[in-house]
Amino acid sequence: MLLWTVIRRLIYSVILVVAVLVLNFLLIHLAPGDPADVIAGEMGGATEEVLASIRKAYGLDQPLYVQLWVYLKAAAGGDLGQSFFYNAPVIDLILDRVGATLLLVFTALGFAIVVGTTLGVIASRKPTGIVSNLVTVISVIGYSAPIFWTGIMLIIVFASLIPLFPISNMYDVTKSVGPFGYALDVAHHLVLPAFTLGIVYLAQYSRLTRASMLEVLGSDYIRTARAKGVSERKVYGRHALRNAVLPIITIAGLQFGGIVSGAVLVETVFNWPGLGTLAFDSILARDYPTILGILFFSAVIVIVANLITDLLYRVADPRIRMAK
Amino acid sequence: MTVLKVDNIVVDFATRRGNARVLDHVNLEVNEGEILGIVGESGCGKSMTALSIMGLVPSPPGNLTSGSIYLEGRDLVGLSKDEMREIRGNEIGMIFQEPMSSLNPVFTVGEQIAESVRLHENASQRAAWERAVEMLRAVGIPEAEVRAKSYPHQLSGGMRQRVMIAIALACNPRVLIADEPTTALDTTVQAQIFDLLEELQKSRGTAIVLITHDMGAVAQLADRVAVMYAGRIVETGTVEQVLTMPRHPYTEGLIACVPHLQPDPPEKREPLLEIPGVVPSLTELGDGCAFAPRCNRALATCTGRQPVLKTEGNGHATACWAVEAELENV
Amino acid sequence: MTVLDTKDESLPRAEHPAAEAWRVFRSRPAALFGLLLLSIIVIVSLFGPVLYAVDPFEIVWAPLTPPFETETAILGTDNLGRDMLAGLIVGGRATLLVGVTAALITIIIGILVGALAGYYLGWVDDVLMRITEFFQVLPPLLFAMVLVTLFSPSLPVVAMSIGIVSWPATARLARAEFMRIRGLEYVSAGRSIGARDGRLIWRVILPNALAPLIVSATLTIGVAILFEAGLSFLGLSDPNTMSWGLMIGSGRQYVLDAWWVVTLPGAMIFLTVLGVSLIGDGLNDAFNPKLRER
Amino acid sequence: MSDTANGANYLEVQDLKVHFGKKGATVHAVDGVSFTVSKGTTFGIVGESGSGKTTTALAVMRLTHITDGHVSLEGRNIGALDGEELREARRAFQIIFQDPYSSLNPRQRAADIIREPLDLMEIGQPAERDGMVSDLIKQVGLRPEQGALFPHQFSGGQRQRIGLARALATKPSLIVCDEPVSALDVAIQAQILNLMANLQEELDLTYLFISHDLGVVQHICDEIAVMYLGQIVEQADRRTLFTAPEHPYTKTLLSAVPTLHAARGDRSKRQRLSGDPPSPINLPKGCRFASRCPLVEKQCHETPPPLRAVSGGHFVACHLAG
Repeated sequence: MLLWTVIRRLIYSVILVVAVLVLNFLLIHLAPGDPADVIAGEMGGATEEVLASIRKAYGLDQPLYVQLWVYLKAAAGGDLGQSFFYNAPVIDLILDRVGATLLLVFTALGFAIVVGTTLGVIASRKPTGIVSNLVTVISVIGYSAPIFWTGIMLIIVFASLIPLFPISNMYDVTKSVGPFGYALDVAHHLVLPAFTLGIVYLAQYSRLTRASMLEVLGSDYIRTARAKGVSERKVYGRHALRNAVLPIITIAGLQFGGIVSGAVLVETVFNWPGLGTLAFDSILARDYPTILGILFFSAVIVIVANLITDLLYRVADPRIRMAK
Repeated sequence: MTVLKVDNIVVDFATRRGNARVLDHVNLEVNEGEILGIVGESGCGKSMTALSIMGLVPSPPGNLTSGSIYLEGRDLVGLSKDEMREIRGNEIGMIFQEPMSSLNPVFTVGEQIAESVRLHENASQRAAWERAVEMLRAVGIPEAEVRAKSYPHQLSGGMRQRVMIAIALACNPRVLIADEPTTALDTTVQAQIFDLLEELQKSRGTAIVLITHDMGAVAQLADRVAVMYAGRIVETGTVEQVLTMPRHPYTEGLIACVPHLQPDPPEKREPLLEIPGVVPSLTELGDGCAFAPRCNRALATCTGRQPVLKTEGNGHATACWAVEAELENV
Repeated sequence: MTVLDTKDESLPRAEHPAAEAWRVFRSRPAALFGLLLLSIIVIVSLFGPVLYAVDPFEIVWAPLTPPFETETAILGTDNLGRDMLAGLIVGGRATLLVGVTAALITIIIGILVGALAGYYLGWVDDVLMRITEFFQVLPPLLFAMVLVTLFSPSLPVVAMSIGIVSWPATARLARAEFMRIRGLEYVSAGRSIGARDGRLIWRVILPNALAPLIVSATLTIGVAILFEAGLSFLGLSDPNTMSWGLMIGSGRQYVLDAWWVVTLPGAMIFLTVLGVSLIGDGLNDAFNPKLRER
Repeated sequence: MSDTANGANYLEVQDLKVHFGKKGATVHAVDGVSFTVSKGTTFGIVGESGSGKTTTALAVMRLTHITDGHVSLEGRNIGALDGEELREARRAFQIIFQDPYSSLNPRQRAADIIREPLDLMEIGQPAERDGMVSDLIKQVGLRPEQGALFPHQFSGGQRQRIGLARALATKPSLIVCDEPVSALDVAIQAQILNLMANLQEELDLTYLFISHDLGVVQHICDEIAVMYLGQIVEQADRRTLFTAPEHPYTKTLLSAVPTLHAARGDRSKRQRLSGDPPSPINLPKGCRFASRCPLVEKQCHETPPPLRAVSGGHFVACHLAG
C-alpha cells in the first residue's frame, strides 16, 4: 500500500516538474520583446549573430509547440540552456551552488524546528507564563522584521561591536586548513546566516507548536491518559507531542518554498555562495536562462521536500498510513 | 462494605459571570460490587462528581472548596499530585462518553492498555503486553492478539469502548467510573456494553459509578441511584424505590417526560409530561430550591430556603419541601 | 394549541457578532498598540510630505552624513546626499500602496479559488487544487523576482507579482473553511428554503468564513510589505518612486560605513508590519471564541 | 392517482438508491428503499448508524444526489426536478435537523432566519412578512421580541423551535425530521415532541421522522420502517411492529432497548448481536443481516430476501418470517 502511494506521488511529482518547465517556457514567450532578446539578456553583447544562434538553438523560428517540445526534451537531458553572462551551461552553474543553499536551508530548518517546538511545548504548559509570552514576542518580531534587515542588523553588530562570527562568505581560505579545518570554518561562517534564516521559522514553529499542543491537550484522549495516572511530563512529551507534531509536519512542507525564498535574501546579505547570490547576480545581469533555471531547480527542491514530508506524515499518523 | 464515600464535597468554578457552585454538598456512598447510578441533565454536576473523585477537576477555574472523598477509608482530598496519580488508573478506573476520541490515535490499543499496567505495576514490557492481550480477551474482543496491534481508527465505536474498559480495568481497580459510557453508541452496541459491564462487575467485584442521563440505563444496570439537579442531589434510593415511587417532582418529571419503549403501546398517543423552562444558570441560583421555578408543586417555602435530603426509614431520601410536608401529614 | 415558552426572562442584549469582536479587540493592549502604530504611520505617510516638503530625490548635503549632524538633514543623508527623513516620510506611501494592493489581489484570487473549490468539490476542486499546488511549489520570492525582472519593476507589476505568488495559502484556508461550513446544517437548510448557489456561497458561507479570512488578509498585508521590501533590497523596485524598499536597495552596499541608510527604512518597515501583525493577532483573538475563554 | 387524491399515497418512494464514491469503492448508503406515506401521518424510519436512514431523508429532501429511483410528493415526481423547478417545489417539503447548534446561521437574528424563506420564495407581500414572522414565532412557542436575538443566545430547545418555525414558513405539507430531539436534554425532548404533535394536528402536516430512539419513534410515529445497511428489513404500523415484530434484527433491536421497569439481571430473554455489520462497500450476496443473525440458514447467504407482506400492511424482508 505504501509502495503504491510512493509511486503515485512520484508520478504526480514528475507531472509538477514538467508543469514548471512549461511555465518557464511560457514566461520567456510572454515577456515583452523578442524571446531571443530575452534569452540573451540585456547585456549589450547580443549581436545579430548571437541572436541568430539563439534562435536556432531554441528553434525560435518554428511553431510554438515544436519549440516547447525542443525545450522539454533538452530539459529532460539536463540541459537548462546556456548562460550568456557566465558563458556556461546553466545546469553547471546551479549544481555548483546548490550544496551551499541546501546546507544553509537545512541548518536553519533544523535549528528552527528543534528550538521552536521545544519553546512551543514549554509555552503550552503555562499559556500565560513567561515562556509563553516570550514565544508571542519572538513570533511577532519574527513575523514582522524583514529578514534581510535582521541580517544587516546582525552584520552591523558583529562587524564592529562583537566580532565573534564572520559576516560574509562561506569560508576563509587562510583559515580552512585540512578537511576538518574547512568544515569548522564553514560552520563558523554558517552561524549568522543560519540564525537569521532560522529565526523567522523558529517564530512560526514555536507559535504553531503552542497552538497545536493546546488544542491536543484539550482532547479526550489526553483526559484518558490522565485518568490512567500518566505523569504530566509523559502526558506532554509522549501523548500530546506525538499528535501535536502532525500539523507542524504539514506546515513545514508547505513552507519549504518560503524558506528557499528567504535563503535568497539571506545569501545576498551574507554573500553566501549559493543559488540565492547566483539569482541576485543574474538578475543584475538580466541573465534570464540562469534565473529561470534557478526557479526551475528550486521548484524541484520544493517538490522533493513535499514528497518527503508527505511520506513522513504517513509514518507519523497511522490514520493516513493505513488508509487505502 | 463501603468502597467509595463522597462526603459533603463542594466544587466552585470561577466564571466571568461570578462564582458557579457546580457541586453543592454532594454525598454519595458506593459499596463493594455495587452499581450506583447518577442521573441528571447536562450541567447538573454528574460529570463533575466523577472528575472530583478522579482528582481531575480542571483548576483553575475549578476548585474543590470543601469536603472529603474516601477510598476504602483513605481521604483522597489533599493527597499530593503523585499520590493521586498512583490511585488513578490503579485503584479507580474511568471510561468516557466518546470512545471515538478517547483513545490516542497514534498508539496501538495494546500499547495503550499496556501503558496503564506498566505505570502501576512493576511489569516488564512483555508482561504488560500479555496483560493487554488478556484484557482485550476479557472484554470480549475476538482475535485479541491481532487486535492489540490495531490503531483506534481501525476499530468500531463499540470495540473502542471495550478497549477503554480494558484500560480502565487493567489494574483491577476497586471502583470504575463510567461517564455516559454508551451515549455515543448504537442501541444494540449499548446493550452489549451493558452486558459486559455487568459481567465484569460480577466476576471482579468492582464497584461501578454509572453516570447517565438515561433512566432506562439506570433501570437496567444500577442497584442504587442518585438524581442530581443544579449541583445537588435531590433524590436517592434503590432503583426500585426511585423509579417506581419517585418522590421528587424533578425525578417524576424526568421519568415521565421520556417516551420509554413499551412492550404493548396504547392505541392512542398521549402528550408527554413536560418539565417547563430550562435548567437555571449556576451563577444565578437564589436562596431557595433550584428547581422551584420549574416545579408544579412549589410552595411558598421553596423559593425561600433550600431543602435538604430527608431520609425515610427505608433509605429513600428526598430533598423537597413539598414531599417533606406530605410525608409529615401522613 | 401551542405551549408558550413560559420562562420569564428579561431579553438579553442582542449583540451583533462584529460588535462583540470589537469589544474583545479593544481589551487587548497589544492589538490597540498595533492599531496606534499603524495609524501613526499611515497618517505620517499621507500628510507628512505636506508638512515636510523636501524632495526625497534632491541632493541636500554631503553623502552619508550621519544623523543629527546637520539641521538640513536631521536623520542624515544617503549615499547620494539625499535627505533620509524626506525619504522615510514619503517612502511609506509606495510601500503601503503596494502592500495593500498586493494583499487585495491575494485575497480576491484566494477567496475566489478557495470558495469555488470548497463549495463545488468534485472536479472543480480537483482542477483548482492542482493549480494551487503548482503555484505552491514555486518559491514565492524567486517567482516574483522572475516576474518583476521580465515585466520591468513598476509599482503595478510589483503589486501584481506579489499577489500572483501569494494567493495559494489564502485559497487553501478559504477552501477548508468553505468545506467545513458547507457541511453544516444551516447551509442545507438554506437550500431547502430556496436559496440558490450564489446566495449560499456569498451570503451564507462567506460571512461565516470571514473571521479567519480577515485575520489572514491582515497578515497578508504584512507579508506583502515584506515581499516588496525583499524585492527592493534585491534592486527590483520602481527606481522613480521613493519607497523604503528603494532606500534599502540603494543603501545596502554602504551598511558597514553608514548604519543608518538601511537601518532606518528597515525599521519603518518593521514597525509597519509589526502594527499590522499585532492587529491581525488581536482580530484572531476577537474572532476566536475558544481563545477568548482562556 | 385516486390514492393520491385521498392522501394515501401522499409521499411515495420507489426503489430509492443513493451510492457514494467511485467505482470499486462504492458505498451503498441507500440501496433500494420503497415506502409510501399517507397525508397527515408520521412515518418513522429507525436504524442504527450506517443504516442509511439519514441519507434516505436527505434524498427525499433532494439535499443529496439520487443514484436511482423515484420520489414523488402528491403525485409529482420531485426526484426528477432540477434547477428553478426544484427550488420552487421546495415550498412543499421542509426539513428540521438534529443539531440545534449548527442548523441555524450564527450571523442571523432569529427573526431574519425565519423571514428568509418568505423572502426567497416570495411568500406574501414584503410588508406583510414581519407579521407572518411574528405569527410563526408565536406558533412555535417563542415570544416575538425574542426574534431580535442571535442563535447563540437561545437554549438548545429554543433553537430547535426556531428551526421548526423556519421550516413552517413556506407552509409545507411534508416535514422531514432528522433526529429532531436526539441532541436535546431529556426534559426538553418532551417539549419539542409535544409541540410537533400539536402542529401536526393544527396544520395537517405529514412527518417523515428519522430516529435511532425506539421510544421516541413508538411515541410519535404511525407507521414505522426498520432499516439495516441501506435497506428496509421490516415495516408495519406502530402496534404491529412493537407487539409482533417478525424480522430477527427488529427483535434484537427491541430487546436491546433498556426499559424502565425490567428488573435488573433479567437477561435471559434478551438477544444480543455479535460482531459489527459488514462494510457498506463489500456487501454480502445474500441477506445483509445473515452474518449476525441468530436464525441464519443456508439460503440466507445465497439469495437476498425480498420485502414481502406477511399480513396486511406488515412487510418483512426475511426468508424465515411468516
